[in-house]
Amino acid sequence: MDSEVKNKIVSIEKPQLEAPADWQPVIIGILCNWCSYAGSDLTGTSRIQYPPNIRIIRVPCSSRVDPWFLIKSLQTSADGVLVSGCHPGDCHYITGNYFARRRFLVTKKLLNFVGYHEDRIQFSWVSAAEGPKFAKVVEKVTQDIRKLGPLHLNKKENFNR
Amino acid sequence: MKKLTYFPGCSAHGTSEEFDHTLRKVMKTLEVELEEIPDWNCCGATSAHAMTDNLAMALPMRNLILAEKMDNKTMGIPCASCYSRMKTAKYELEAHPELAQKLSSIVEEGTFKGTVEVKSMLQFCYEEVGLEKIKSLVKYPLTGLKVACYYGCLLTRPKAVTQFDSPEYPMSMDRLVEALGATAVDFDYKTECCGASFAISTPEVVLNLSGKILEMAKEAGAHAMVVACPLCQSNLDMRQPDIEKLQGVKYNIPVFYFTQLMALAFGYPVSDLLPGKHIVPIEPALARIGETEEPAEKVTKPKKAVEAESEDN
Amino acid sequence: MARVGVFVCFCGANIADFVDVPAVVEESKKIKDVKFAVHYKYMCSDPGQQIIKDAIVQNRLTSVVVAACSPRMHEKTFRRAVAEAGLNPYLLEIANIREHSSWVHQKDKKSATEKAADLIRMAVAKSIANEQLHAISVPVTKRALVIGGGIAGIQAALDIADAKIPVVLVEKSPSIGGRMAQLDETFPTLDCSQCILTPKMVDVASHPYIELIPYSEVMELDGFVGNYKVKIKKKASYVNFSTCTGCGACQQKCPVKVPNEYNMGIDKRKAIYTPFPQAVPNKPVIDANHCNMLLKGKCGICAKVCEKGAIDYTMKDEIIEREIGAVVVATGYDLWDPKPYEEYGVGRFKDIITSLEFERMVSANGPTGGVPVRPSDGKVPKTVVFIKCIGSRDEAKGIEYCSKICCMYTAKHAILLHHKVHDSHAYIFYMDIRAAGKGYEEFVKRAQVETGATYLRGRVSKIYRKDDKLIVRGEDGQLGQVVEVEADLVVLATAIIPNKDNPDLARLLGVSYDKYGYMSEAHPKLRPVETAKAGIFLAGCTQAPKDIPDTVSQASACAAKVCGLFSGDTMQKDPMISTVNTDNCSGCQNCIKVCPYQAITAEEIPVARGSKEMRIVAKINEGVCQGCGSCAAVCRSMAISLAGFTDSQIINEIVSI
Amino acid sequence: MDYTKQIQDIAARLFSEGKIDVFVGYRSTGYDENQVPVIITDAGEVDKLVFNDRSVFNLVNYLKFEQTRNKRVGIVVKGCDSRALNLLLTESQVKRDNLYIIGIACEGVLGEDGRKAQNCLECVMPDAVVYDELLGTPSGKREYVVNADILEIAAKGLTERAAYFEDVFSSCIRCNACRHSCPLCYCAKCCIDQDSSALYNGSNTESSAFHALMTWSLHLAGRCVDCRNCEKACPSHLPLHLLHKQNEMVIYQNFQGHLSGLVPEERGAFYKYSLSDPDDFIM
Amino acid sequence: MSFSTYKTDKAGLQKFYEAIIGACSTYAPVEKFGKYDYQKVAGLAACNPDSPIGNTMSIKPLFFPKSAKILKYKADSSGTEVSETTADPLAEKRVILGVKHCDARGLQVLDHVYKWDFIDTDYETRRNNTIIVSTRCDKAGEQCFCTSLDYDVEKSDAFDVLIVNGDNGTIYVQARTEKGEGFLKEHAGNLAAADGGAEEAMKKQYKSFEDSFRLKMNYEEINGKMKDRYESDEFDKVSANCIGCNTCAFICPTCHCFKISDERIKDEGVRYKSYDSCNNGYFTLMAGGHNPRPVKYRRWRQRAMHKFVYYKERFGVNLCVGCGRCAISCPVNISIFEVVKQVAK
Repeated sequence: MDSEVKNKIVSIEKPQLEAPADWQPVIIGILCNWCSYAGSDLTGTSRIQYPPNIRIIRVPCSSRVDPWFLIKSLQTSADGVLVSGCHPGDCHYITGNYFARRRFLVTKKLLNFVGYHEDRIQFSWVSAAEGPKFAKVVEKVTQDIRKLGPLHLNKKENFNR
Repeated sequence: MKKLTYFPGCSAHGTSEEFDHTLRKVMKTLEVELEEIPDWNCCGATSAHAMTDNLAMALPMRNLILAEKMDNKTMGIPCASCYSRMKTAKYELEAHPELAQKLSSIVEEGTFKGTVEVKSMLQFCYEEVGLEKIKSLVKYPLTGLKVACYYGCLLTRPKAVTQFDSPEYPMSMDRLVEALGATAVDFDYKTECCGASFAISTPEVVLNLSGKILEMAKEAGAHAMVVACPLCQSNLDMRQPDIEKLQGVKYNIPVFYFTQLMALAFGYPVSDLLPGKHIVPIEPALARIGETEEPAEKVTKPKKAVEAESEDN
Repeated sequence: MARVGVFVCFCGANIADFVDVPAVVEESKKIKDVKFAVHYKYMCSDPGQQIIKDAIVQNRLTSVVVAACSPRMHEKTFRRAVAEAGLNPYLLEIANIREHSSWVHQKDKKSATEKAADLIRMAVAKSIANEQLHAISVPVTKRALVIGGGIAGIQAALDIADAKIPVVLVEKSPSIGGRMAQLDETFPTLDCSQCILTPKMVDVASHPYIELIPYSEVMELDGFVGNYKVKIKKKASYVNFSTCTGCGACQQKCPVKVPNEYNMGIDKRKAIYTPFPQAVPNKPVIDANHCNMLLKGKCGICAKVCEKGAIDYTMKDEIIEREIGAVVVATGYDLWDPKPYEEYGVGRFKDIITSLEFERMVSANGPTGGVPVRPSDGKVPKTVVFIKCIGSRDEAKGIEYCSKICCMYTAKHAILLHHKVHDSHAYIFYMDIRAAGKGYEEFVKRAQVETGATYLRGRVSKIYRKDDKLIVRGEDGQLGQVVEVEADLVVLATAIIPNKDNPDLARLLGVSYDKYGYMSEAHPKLRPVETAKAGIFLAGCTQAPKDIPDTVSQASACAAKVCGLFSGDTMQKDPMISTVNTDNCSGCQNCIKVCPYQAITAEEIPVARGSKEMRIVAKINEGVCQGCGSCAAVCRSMAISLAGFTDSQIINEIVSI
Repeated sequence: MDYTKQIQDIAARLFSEGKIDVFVGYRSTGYDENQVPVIITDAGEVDKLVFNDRSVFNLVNYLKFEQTRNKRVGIVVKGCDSRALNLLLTESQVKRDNLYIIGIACEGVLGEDGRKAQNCLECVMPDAVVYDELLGTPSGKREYVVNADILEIAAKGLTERAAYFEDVFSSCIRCNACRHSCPLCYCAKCCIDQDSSALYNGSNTESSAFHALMTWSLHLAGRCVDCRNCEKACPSHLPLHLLHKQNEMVIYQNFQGHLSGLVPEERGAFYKYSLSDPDDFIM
Repeated sequence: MSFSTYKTDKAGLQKFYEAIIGACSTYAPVEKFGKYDYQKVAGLAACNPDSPIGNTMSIKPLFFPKSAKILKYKADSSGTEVSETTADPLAEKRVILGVKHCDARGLQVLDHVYKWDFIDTDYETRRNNTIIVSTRCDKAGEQCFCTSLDYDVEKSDAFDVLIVNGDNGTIYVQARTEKGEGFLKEHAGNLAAADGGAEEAMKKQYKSFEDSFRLKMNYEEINGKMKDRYESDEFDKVSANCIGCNTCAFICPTCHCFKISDERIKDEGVRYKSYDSCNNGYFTLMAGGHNPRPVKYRRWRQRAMHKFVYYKERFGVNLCVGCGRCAISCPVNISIFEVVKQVAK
């Protein structure tokens, strides 16, 4: 715990290379209230199982997601982030996800440019009816992050911030 | 001189020799050079896809790969079954790259790229040559000859795969023969099943189905039928005597390949149609050419109806 | 100093079986600021809520976290409970440990428990940043807009108007009545459609609380629930309704013949026309696409023959604006075009018609005076084949769904045919008979017994001509063999599809619609007439295929909803909307560009108190704002914050994992 | 290019005609060939003004300070500067009527190495796009070229990139010179200066540098005009343009070739959208 | 008392340095993005002790880092427990090579404030554990004016070891403090004792160095005048160009203002002490919302007066050491030298 906090917060200290054996990825999922969050609820109601690593944050719309939420997540607690919203055209707020989409693309590319693996931050459109899809998405994201290893410890792939 | 990759298929050397023969002549006139795929193999029709999916994919895949090695954008196939196999294979392989991946272990010739267009010869004439050009090359228009165009089950179906003409009531061949000067009768049975390879296992199926087709063709007042599929041709032509015996009626409807009519219209001698290959003599039908409207009570009525249709349609 | 209470729910076994609830409670107790943590079997139950209320009072809690099912489920319930204990309801946060943990990690209790603990930790962190919020009350314009003048629209309009609430009824065609006006008799009672419909139509026309705007379309809808502003385009009718007496002279004299939509194009109408005799309003309009005068500028006969001089060729489309509080959408249905059924020779054989065409033929005021005839030669058909599920339940050619009414009206047609042509015989090819409804099954039986119609279970594979007959070849599923019927006439029961304008209208109204074009209800079971957009309701086939009884009841349901919405002078609105901190706002106005509701405007304020110098800042109309947060996300200087989802709240959640 | 004379004359004229209260231009440092911005308030000082290929600073930055707020300002703008000015006008930070803009058809300025600056070589619009008076002969809009440096960085492996940027972010001393020298950073209160320490890292650590620079570059994404004021200002010589050019490239290539500030009234790329925006990166 | 002087040549000096780097943990200017910064070095190749003053950061960060952890805490319902931070990497025994005189002087100046009422132990240990080896510049930089201030650059004892380039490749190494004396004794292996000419040669070098200054001022006069210039409106003029960034303060070898901030995750956190600057608009913003220095000129007044008046009054030393870094790094080349000259006109 101690060393982790240090590694998470303090950039001066050099982190150890190896992930502890019992390491579990921490994934932050930011879901829009009307489609994806409802979709994730449906996943629950239909008892579809998926990996337990995701921690879900509810926002009204994917357009509420300011890129620095993602940056902050990767900086502090998360090994990866998933943002999910309504399918294009289905936004409960009509156009929200179109604006969000632009920000997401640029943010993803920029983070990758400065040394984050692309899979660290992923996006999906999951509708309120797509319970199974939500499970699949989480499945995939978790696998990807697991492959990449811990963000806050693994110097090889990323220096911690 | 336009170039076309050519896959004759097995029947071209046997039952449908006249198809292949006239096709080559016609193509010469149309200034299309046929480049036969070197070392082509069985398309996998009938038996293979009935038994193992992989083989049914691998066989046409090999042909496709060979075709891709030649630098023509299109591959023309006379036989409807071969065409169906190739087209289906292309469709499946493009839809499932992993399948192509898997099969590449069986097929050594290379990897499938999907760069070559697969077309039936009918489709090729209709789309790439074009009716205008065909019209322009007609020396002896086949006026007076009434034909029922019969497409069979594979040329236009399934739509998702073939992407050519209407699956249920196609018109391409009709328009083609019209271009040659003949009259295509309004024929409701153009895509019904002829019984296909049941000819071997349970012939009576074929006799019934093909019989119905001939009957409808006669109803529609056709002197002859036109096909684009060797199997249909043999079923309708070779089985005709048996059918007549079964139903106790005489049809005498010769069954042409569309290429034969083309050859004829382009001015090749009748001998080039290899009349010998036909069971039902073709001469009576050919004799109709040049005739003008003859009143045959039987056919006029529905024909009126047809005209009535075409007026307001 | 925050004092948070954590309340963890067993939800019976739903949570407790897969999450170690007591352990979670212990875990929560460790969190800084958590002053109270407890678990209970059913937190949503009255005793459960009581526990929360008591804890709030006894421990002077400053915010509450309930770890239970999804907030979409019980947030309101617990907010109420919190409020009853004297705490601001928006100081509640829900940790969704059921849908998001116990139900989805049933094989891994350890992880599920850890996750639940984390979710609570996040909720606690968020709740600390929660602010007290107070519901916003906005005034309501007590006028309803009904789009579509079919039976659904008519019923809704009448019910709302009877509650003394003004209604604006907009109808696209020159007359109200819709599809029902085209029907002859209606199942299962065989009472005459016109007879039961026309009185209602007249009521609409004469109702003091209904403003009927026929021959017009909705162009624009701005605003929000209770305060919409609608723009309606009234198409030029070229007839001055106030002077026109509806004598009909113009229609007799008009030289131009046009296929008659009302009769499915079986006969012709004039270029100046009333759709049908009982039309409401019963005034003619000129069809600008066919009128010689309007097209070529010569003719003008109608003007000559009109004694009242009601004809006015210079009339223009006009835009009408109305302020309304709620919308009922009742745009009805279209029929699916059976062209893809080429194997039936659709389009080639004249004697294949659709069931609505048949309906018109057998209708007393129909083009053939109530007698079905063959379009090809005008003969009265003896053998008629009805084919059901044309387009319905057909992924390959049509749509997947069942059109719901075909089984019934086909049975009706069999009966009508029998009534009109006694020596006729009906063959009905069907996939299943779906006769769920009061008196429906009996009705189908009656059709079978009374008319002796032959019901054949199976699909038709082919139709071809033999002489002047149509040979219908299909399968008799029961006998398991191919049958061929020599038919004089073939009637296709084509599928119901949504009005083709639905998607455009839906976009214009800002409600969602499904892949077919039906507008989507807010909840398939519990909110079947509401849309996700507050104040917009759905009636009839706009939402899904329906028969008349269902349509009428749904229309009345809409009316009830509208009346409920208008029951008060003001409306309570969720306070989770954006607010601007003008100190931080630099007035770049980019937020205005991303707001989907035009809820943000620029206003000028003094740079400092009392200063002459002005600067621009953003201003949010709290009535219009729906709380999507787009503005908050694009505001670089963080001047805009979205109540309930502020940056601090979200960041607290992030850093607390 | 040397417009010293013309600019001095214009400035003098404007003062004499009483058209302006202040004039923002360049003056020489006096001890070397470099120049610094100068804010002149009366005609007497116009002879200080110079303009040549050493006039690197983006003067538009000065439109956000007290000296110019709500005053009538005369200002000199090169191509890139004018694009920034365009955005300020669109985002209603300055009133057009208050400005007398001397546009320059720029031939490129010199970098510290005395050779033509990189951003000038890659410049898409050397001519001022908004002005009252244009000096020099316009050479017109140019093809967009992807910045060589970002291609080079992108070509590196992820690990290398990470290491490289670790250097960058750890060398940042968080003096905010980049922010203050950016003409488009005019916010009343920058997000970096928000009170709540939970929101932003108040420290000067590498992590706060990362956070600040990333957020900053995203706030400028689709707005940055590549004048490189920030880079010139940075006391640690950090290659800040990398971040901006990366965003610029992504935006240009994916959002209908958006380039900031070329068209009046056109806002940043994040304040509009197109149905055809890329969607393939989303599951 | 006088300290011993050694002499050597380029190669000798190299060996001298190498020896030091080999023996002790050593910091020296290392080039990064074309800018020199003092970092721990493993070999001479990696660094350049003769880095030009023009683009070398000061050594302040080695004693007062831009962001230093001061404590770590854990806060849960059981209460808040504060734990010491991990060992201070700067507390080790170390040598700094290639230090500029002005930087060294900077520390001397800072010592006053750090050893004043409250003793900053972190700073003190770092200071005591450090040997400063300073090379005297041969030529002044564009913005340098150390010689015109209130300290004797030639005789300065702000550093422990002085290195001077004499004529024709001779290099003199001289101890300036007890610490330095002892240190040289240990590492003089590659050096020879200097002959009588040393003093002369070093004077000569200083002379030419002194003559190379572009900027010169009369400190007493300036200092005297500045005292009653508080209300001068010159401040407004001189600060006109200022864009309000914190660069000058952050790279200044003597600026020592700081802010305290926390970073936390879950229930644990770290508290930092980080640079802050009086040029920052929020620097004097009070909880109540009042800000005594809302505008640039007031901040500049504070800066100039603090450097040239207040500090002198309180501690008897000038807070500016004349390194000219602020002028070099300033995005718009504002020079404290020009400012005070202007104001004290």
